Amino acid sequence: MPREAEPSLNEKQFLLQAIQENLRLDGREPDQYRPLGLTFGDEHGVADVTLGKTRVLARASAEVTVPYADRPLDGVFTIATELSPMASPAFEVNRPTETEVLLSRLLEKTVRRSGALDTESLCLVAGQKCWSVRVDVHVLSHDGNLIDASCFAVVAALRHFRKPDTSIEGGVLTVYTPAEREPVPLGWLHSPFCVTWSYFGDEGETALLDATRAEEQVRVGSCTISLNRHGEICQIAKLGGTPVDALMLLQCTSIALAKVKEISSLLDRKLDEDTKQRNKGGRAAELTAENDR
Amino acid sequence: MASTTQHALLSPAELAYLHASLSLTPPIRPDGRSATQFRPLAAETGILPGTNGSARICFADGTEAIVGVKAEVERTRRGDGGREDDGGELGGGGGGGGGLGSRLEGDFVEGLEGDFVEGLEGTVFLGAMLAEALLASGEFAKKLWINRRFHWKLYLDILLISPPLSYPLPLLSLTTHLALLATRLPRLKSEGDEDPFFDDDWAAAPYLYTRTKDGKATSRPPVSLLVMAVGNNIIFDPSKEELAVADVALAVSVGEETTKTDEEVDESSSSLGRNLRLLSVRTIDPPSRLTPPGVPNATNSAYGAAATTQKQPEARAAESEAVEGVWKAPRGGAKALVMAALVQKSLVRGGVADEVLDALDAVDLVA
Amino acid sequence: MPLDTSAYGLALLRVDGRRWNELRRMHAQIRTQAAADGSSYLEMGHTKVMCVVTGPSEPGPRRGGLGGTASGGGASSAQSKDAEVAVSIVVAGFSSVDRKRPGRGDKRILELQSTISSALAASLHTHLFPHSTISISLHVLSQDGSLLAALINAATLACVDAGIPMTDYVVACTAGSTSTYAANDEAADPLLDLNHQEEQELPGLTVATLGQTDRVAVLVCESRVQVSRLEGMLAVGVDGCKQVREILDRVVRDKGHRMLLEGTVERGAGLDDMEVD
Amino acid sequence: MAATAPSSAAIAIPGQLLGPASKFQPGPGTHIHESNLYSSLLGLVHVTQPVKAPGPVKRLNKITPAPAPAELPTISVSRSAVSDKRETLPEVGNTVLCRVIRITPRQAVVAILICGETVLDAEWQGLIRVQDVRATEKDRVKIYESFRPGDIVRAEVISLGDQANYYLSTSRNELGVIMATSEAGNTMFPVNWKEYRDPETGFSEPRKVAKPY
Amino acid sequence: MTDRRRVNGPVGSTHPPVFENEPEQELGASKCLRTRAPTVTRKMYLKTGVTPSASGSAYLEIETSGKGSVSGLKLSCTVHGPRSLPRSTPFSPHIILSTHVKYAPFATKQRRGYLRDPTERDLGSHLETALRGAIIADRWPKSGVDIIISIVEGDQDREASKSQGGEAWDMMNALSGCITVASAALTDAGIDCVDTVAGGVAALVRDEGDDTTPRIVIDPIPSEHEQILAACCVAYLPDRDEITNLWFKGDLPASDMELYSQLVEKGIQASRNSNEVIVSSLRETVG
Repeated sequence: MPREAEPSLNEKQFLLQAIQENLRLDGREPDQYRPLGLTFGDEHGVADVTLGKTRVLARASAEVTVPYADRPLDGVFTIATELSPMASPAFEVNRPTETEVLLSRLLEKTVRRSGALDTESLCLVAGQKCWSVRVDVHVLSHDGNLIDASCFAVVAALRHFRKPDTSIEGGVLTVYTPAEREPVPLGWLHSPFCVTWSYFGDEGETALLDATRAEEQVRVGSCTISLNRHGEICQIAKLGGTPVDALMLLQCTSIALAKVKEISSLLDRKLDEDTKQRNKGGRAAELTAENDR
Repeated sequence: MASTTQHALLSPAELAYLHASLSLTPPIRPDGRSATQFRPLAAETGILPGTNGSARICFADGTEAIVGVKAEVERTRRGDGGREDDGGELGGGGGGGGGLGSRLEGDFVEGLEGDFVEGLEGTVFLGAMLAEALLASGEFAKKLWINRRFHWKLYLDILLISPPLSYPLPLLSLTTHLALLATRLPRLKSEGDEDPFFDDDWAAAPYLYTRTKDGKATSRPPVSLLVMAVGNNIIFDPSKEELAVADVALAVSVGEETTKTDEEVDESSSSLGRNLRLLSVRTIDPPSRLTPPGVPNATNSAYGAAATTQKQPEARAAESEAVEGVWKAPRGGAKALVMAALVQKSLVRGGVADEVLDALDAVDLVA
Repeated sequence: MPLDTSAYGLALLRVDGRRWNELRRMHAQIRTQAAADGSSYLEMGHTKVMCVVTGPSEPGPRRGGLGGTASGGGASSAQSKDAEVAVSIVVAGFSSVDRKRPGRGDKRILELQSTISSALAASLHTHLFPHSTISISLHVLSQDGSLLAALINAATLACVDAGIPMTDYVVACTAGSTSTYAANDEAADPLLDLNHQEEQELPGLTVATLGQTDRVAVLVCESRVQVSRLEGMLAVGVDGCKQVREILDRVVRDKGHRMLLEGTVERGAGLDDMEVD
Repeated sequence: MAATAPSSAAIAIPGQLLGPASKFQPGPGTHIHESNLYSSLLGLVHVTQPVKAPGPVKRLNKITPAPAPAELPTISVSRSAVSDKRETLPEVGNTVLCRVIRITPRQAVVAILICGETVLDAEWQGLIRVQDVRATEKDRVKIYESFRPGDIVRAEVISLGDQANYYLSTSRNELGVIMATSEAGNTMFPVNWKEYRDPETGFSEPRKVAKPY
Repeated sequence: MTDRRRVNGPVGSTHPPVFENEPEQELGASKCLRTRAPTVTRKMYLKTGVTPSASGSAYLEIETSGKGSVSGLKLSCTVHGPRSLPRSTPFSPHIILSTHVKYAPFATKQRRGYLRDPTERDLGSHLETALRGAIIADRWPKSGVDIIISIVEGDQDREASKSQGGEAWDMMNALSGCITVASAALTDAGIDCVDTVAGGVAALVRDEGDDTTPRIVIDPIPSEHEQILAACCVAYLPDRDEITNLWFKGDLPASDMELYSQLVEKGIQASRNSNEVIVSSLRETVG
């Protein structure tokens, strides 16, 4: 099993010493994110997120399937994460590492269990037909803080996604192609985002946001808080590690809320821009087509 | 294989010593037991109120198992060729006379050497062995019959809590036995072939194995005993070390003749001992076949014997006759007479099987 | 089945008759199994778990299958200067109301394993046992809420029994809040130690702290809740952990005392003695 | 079944009695059970008479063990008549031919190709540790001056080794590299006990050279 | 666990066709009764060396009895090895035996999946016990041998319903065949054995009709009898007169040990018959 290269003792020492003196290698403030970039693909539902050197691609898709027998009124919603060796040599195909399991659990809890997507709206014919929405998360480059980047990518992809429009007439289900009817967005209830804190020091007294890979390797613990901009916690996961003072956790949560509001408005802006761009393109294309005629 | 997953790490000299002392008459066992003595055990039943029946057994050497029984109502498949009057099915084996829903938790990864598949193979073997004995007499399946359309499906989950310090069969079998004895199914209130509904009063729930007024079971599930032969001796309930020098090891499942009425119980159990029935016999692959052989002094170069240089590519490690006191892994099988003696000895009236059943009787049955 | 929260408002009693800050009956035993290096049995209400600890010992052959072990520690154990804490959880098929076929590689179980491993690794003095493994095997016999908390407590007890040096007990319990996230009433009361029904209906979290301190080793919240509600829940949870520590400490001391009386250990010899005095 | 002195070309099947252990020595393909020799393979029975008095006909260059107290004819069962497929395992004392797979400063990893006269079906891995390369000046041996990947080496099995590898040794004159390819890719010829030379480029490369027969 | 490497059939169980009996067979004749004498086994055909690529192989076919609807047992066995063990295996002074028994998906009335089910695993471990006693394991240190048996056609009456739990008893016949065919294949592969082990089955049956005292028959076919009370499968080394694997199943009173001994004795007899087939088949290959 290939292993991730450990930082050398010197590197470690240097990094920790710097953090203790409130310095980060890239000159950021403790609670500052790296530049967060988001581009949408040509297709609806493809989101490419960059966070410093970390890059995650999420793609949403939908197909019609049979709902689960125990939930006839709900659609199917799955998030599939794949950490390929492309992102880091420590990842292997077909063998989920601990990182991957924890990542997929976190996304699951943050996006799926918090009810961000209205799964009931995916139901077409109760107990017989429903939409199955699937988001595939591909980590293209891993330089720390996969969780926040992946979560952002998933939410962005889902909000950008358009599923084909359908209608039911007399028990006959029709799925329209994009040419026939404009695809429709998913039923979206709220947008949760993850904010991950990393703790350093013997008692976890230093907390940093958006740790890079090197920082992640020397941290003593981490806590991922998922919130939406309405101030609702969707999930908190501090899965072990060095114990951290309870008051500090509360502080972290309130800072996280501010960050989430920032991220949230960033996404809204990007979505708006994208819609405008598409509309412009769409109109222009139609116009040229008319002109040709 | 179950046996290969738990080698006792003994040197050839230790094996030879152990084999010699177990071959004496009477045999001298490392823990001082007599040949027919079981390990002391602590048992309790009804430990988990959330199950239909449960039991826990702890052997003195520290091995421990918990069995929980859960029952579910299942619709009997019709058109399966006259199954309707045949009664319940145990577990969900596809088709035939009912496979067993018994699952063995072969947890304790650190005990099961080798890869996971090997461990699985062992648990399948143990599970099949336990199921076979249960289903041997058609009686058991009949107990699970509700009506022509429904039957109980019984799940037995066996948890081996401790590392497998010894071949777990006797432990698992005894624990399963107790759990089944303590199992109660809700009392049926519906009649005929309608959808069944049951009495909510747990106190009124009858036992799966019916009991007399004073709480004695009139019939009981089978128990499987582990018997092995070394030299001329027959040894019961061998420890892992003892099993490592076994010439042959058998798992013998013994059931008790169902007694008809209450009076008969007292009479037969007091005077004659139990009416036992032989339900199944399986050969356990003795781990002794995989032990490293010793080197006699005569051919050991460390003790002055000249090392033989072999030029022929095919000259295998020289075949030699057995030398007294030097361990050699047994080859071949066992004589039919030895096998028969093992079975005979386990079934003899007032013998080990009786003792074990008596001991289990003494366990306070709470459900 | 919506929980009748109106009843709570009237009598301030929960479905099982407890007050808001009451723990369920907690019963624990250590040294339950002679063969193991350390073992424990713990009941929190109807949640029953068993734990067996083997080690610190030489690491066994790596198992091929996934999900067997979760490497421990916030710091990666790759250098193996520290002992690895390997946790495996077996959920018995009969543990819940409806029998479930236990599946291996269930991500929820893997997450639990990893959490417990990493929480204990931070408290255990793993640096004393380089190149070795501490295997913690947990068996869930019965589930009625607060599963993670029970597992952590049982694992801590078993590690104490195994005589593995640790900074302090890692103790855990759950806390919740009386109304769902939608209702934005500020009057919602925090609750301590949720059972299965409450866990399903109400927002809640699991807290594990290091002994009596306010330092939180594990904080897991899996339900939607107003951020303002967090502080109250956390405070109740941390307070509950302190109570749990008292109970666990009692169990250890009682057992140690009994062993002294029975003469199993001599006074002043062995690790158990330290806990007795 | 079989008589006490089976005829030489008799067919034996596993479990067939071949004769008493007091009259024969067990050879390959036989086993002893209760003082009798039985066949353990399917094949033809061969009885080899002992070499009569291996006296001082030729000078012994090696101390050989005293022959068994009473020289008995060796009885063996050979499979050669049954099939060409002969599975053999390398054994301690065998001379094997192998190909070097990779080298490290401590050892050379080889694949054993031929054991004695038999081409092996299965692939067995061997290890020539740095201390087993030659008999003298062991501490000066450098693996990369003795072997290179791709070389064909004649070696002797000295131990069954660990779980994966047989331990091999080339610490005799007639053992060592018997075929080598230069860096330029040409087959080289040996020039002395520690060099091979490329006939085209004329460069020599260091090797632990086997003394040609 | 689902099998994702193959294209599987539709989910859900499929039911084998159950045909109505032909009118004239309605009574009596629907049960095909045993016509062989109690001590006669069915004819079998054994050939070694059928798979050239394997180190050793054998094919075994057992005659169908009487009626066409009862299919005989068809087994093929390949032996691979001795070969080197994977690197992760610890050192072993012995040959490591691994046995795989697999029913072909179409071998039985109920379609079998591609993954081995518990029955097949159980058969595999029985087979391993039987063979481990026969081979001389210390001749081949550090090596492994794989014995793979595929049951091409199971021994099943297509018309018989699932009454009397026939499948459980069929397993014994299958095991006996597996042991015999694996023994021949092992010998063909040139792996040292102390003897040629062979399998045999005997059963205590109660027949339909007036005769209600149970009798012991060898090589039983479950569908030919009203009820099988007990059966045993024996793996037997004839030249050494030893048993390497004994599997008994049934319900016998403990007081009647004589019956049990007889049953085992008959099992040995059946196994001797199979052994003769192995021996003559092996001798042919050398000639």
